[in-house]
Amino acid sequence: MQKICDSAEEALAGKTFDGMMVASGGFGLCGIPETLIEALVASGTKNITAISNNAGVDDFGLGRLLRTRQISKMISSYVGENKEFERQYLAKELEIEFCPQGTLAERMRAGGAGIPGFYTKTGVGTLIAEGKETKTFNGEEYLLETGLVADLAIVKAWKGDPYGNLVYRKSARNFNPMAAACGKFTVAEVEEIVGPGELEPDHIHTPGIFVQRLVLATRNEKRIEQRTVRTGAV
Amino acid sequence: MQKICDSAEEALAGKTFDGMMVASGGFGLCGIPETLIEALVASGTKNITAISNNAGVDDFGLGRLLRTRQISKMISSYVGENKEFERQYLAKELEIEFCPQGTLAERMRAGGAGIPGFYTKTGVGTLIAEGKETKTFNGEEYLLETGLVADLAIVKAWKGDPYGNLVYRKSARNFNPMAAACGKFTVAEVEEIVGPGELEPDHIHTPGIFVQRLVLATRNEKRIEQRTVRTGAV
Amino acid sequence: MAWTRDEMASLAAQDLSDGFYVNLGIGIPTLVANYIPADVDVTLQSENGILGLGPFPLDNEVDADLINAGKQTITELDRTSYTSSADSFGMIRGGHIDLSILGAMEVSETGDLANWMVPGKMVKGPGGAMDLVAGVRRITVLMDHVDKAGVAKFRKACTLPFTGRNVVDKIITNFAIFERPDRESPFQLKKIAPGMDAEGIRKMTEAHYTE
Amino acid sequence: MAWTRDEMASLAAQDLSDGFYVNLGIGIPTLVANYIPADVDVTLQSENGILGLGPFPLDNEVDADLINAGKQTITELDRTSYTSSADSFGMIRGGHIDLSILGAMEVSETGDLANWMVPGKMVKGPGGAMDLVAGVRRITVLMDHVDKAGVAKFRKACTLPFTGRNVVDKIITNFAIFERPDRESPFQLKKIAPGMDAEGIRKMTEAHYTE
Repeated sequence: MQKICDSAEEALAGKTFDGMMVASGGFGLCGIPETLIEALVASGTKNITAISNNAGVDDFGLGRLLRTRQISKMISSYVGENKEFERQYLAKELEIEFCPQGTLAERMRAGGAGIPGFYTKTGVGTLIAEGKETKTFNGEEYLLETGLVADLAIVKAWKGDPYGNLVYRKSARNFNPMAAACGKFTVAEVEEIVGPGELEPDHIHTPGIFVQRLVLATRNEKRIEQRTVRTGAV
Repeated sequence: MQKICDSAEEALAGKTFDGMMVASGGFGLCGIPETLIEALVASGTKNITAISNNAGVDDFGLGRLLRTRQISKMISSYVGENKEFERQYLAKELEIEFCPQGTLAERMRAGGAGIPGFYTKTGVGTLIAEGKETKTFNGEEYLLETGLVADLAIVKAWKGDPYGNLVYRKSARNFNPMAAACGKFTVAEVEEIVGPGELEPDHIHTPGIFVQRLVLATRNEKRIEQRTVRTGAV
Repeated sequence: MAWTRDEMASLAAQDLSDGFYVNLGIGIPTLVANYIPADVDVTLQSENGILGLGPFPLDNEVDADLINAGKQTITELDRTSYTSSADSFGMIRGGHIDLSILGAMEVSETGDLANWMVPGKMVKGPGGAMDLVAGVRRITVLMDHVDKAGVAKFRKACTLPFTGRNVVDKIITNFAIFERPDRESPFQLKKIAPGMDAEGIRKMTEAHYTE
Repeated sequence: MAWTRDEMASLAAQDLSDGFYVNLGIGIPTLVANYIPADVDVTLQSENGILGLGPFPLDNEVDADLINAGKQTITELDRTSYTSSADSFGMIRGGHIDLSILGAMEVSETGDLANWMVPGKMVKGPGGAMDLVAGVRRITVLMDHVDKAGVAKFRKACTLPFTGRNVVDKIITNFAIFERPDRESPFQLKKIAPGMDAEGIRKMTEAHYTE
């Protein structure tokens, strides 16, 4: 069992195909698998359905794959920061399935946990409910939402060990644990590879069973969308 | 906001009533809220429906509440280690709702996460499916299981801080995070109370929002059911 | 004289009780954090997985791994914990958050909220707003009383697609405050901005409410 | 001569592939851990929240906070991680575990499994068995070929309440091994214990199988 790969290209080798569904971790540009996105660009894989909370910006994050027209559909909660996305969407070159953020997180978790459907109050009586089954529990109406399983999941973690155990840092955790779990095949890029036993077993966020391949991240730009500071006087 | 109580009695004060539903963390006798169970015995609360994976043993764990006949119904996956349980059950003094272990864990998680129902393959075609709705996803049949919300949850953690943030230790985690989340009111007993900021934010298992009161555990017997050792020669 | 954005935020902050867990939406609601009374302990949640939001960082504290749901850099506190997005929305959907304060395009007299899309314009998506209004125990809306064309935003019915139905408990506009005791009751006019009067408010409001 | 419990465990261990994640049931299946080939890296899971089970502890290593699903004290390894029970069963239900090896009271010729209750006797509950058979990719059963009364346990149909329907892929008894390539196919007799023959196996087996 050897999970660590020498490069992102090697980590994706044999695991990409046209028309595939790819789940990606990250919220905005925080905790996104920058290195693996670039490798996916290089792979030339086409017609991707991407499950990701956001769509990156024009030249960064999933925006990189939109620019190359490798994505044909997004399942996302919010895509506001990307002009190229807007252009393709308005030109009907790109399909979008909007999903409320909590519903998206839960659909990914459900897919990873073998739950094909669950009920939620989120979106009842809105456009999101169109075409979806509803059911009443205790006099209240709920929507049926389905679990999501991706052909490939790409995630970014802070530290990883040779068994694929992952630890995330602060709010860069976000969608990464669910992405890792909902992939039929999951590749993680990490800022640091540590030795066996170096991660405290009680602190591991994603157990190695969810990670098939691991690679040291070579891109850790971590671009900030809204740099907001206070003055020292406070 | 003051969550830390001086005693387990104080921690449960005003939060118990006859006929209530109580969720308890623990697997077997591991990670059970020993101190709070004793306080619940002392409270004299009757007709409790207890959500707990197991029923303790005759003189320990939830067995203490069975002995005093304070529990009228259990929702559990396995109750094999308790003779008094067996006697009451065969005499029809006690009701039991058997729930597969993974379904029980998920029902508690769902209750805590506002999900009133979810589908699972577990139990399809068995006695567990009796009276439950089924639904087909991708040609396979699944059972509808419901979320569980308890009036009170009692949990055991290793460390807790004044904000109610909890950290569990090794396999004593088990059902405790879900119990904490599924309680309308949750009381945690901890082996150690630490100061604000002493728990690393990335390591907290149960965020303080799920814990309304916290007490230093005075009972940490941690009885072992199957002490199994190997010889040093290995 | 209409209330300023800061005054609206300050008015919203008066509803914060000790021990509350609160989610503040993007925009004016973010300002509420500046007006939390000193004697009230409030924990702010951000749906991207942070319980216990700290203030914006000093210039040398900026950390790209630490942003709020508005993608702004923030800091942590001694109470902070991080979770996955699934667990974060578990808090929201499960009714563990006491109050959310959100912006709105329109609110109907029955508490319907519209704040996520305008037909014909580029749709950016609901983000976490639908989850918040469906799950959080109490919803306060902060919005201008009328839009740029002078049209009332507190209406008989929403003209824009819903974020949620019958989910709003309190509305604070730059002109007035409306509130209702429960979701079966009509809204009541509770407070009027200085220099405005009840009659003026009524003229600028399409919704039915009590006084 | 029938296989011993250890020989059955050893035979089951031959199916372990490098990199497998495996859940071992209580009883004979636990013995499989002793026969994992040295060149095969296997990670054992215990459904109470442990991925990466270590051996039983030395006397001075016993830790009450560290038990397996059989409530036995165990140890951790350099790969170990702990999770909640919900996340642990997420691994199981989600199909992330490659193989589970379980005991059984009865198996039917269509792969139905009964191993959790006997009507009229005190019912202890299904524990995690129903979750395991529903979620794990491949299920191997270890059981005696006949019960104490000499009645075949590999049967046309189960007489006891099901743990799962059409869930068993391989059966290792003390007399023989049966296996099927997929869950639409019948079981095939693959191996016979030394000193037994195919005719003898057929006489002691109620189930239909191919040879």
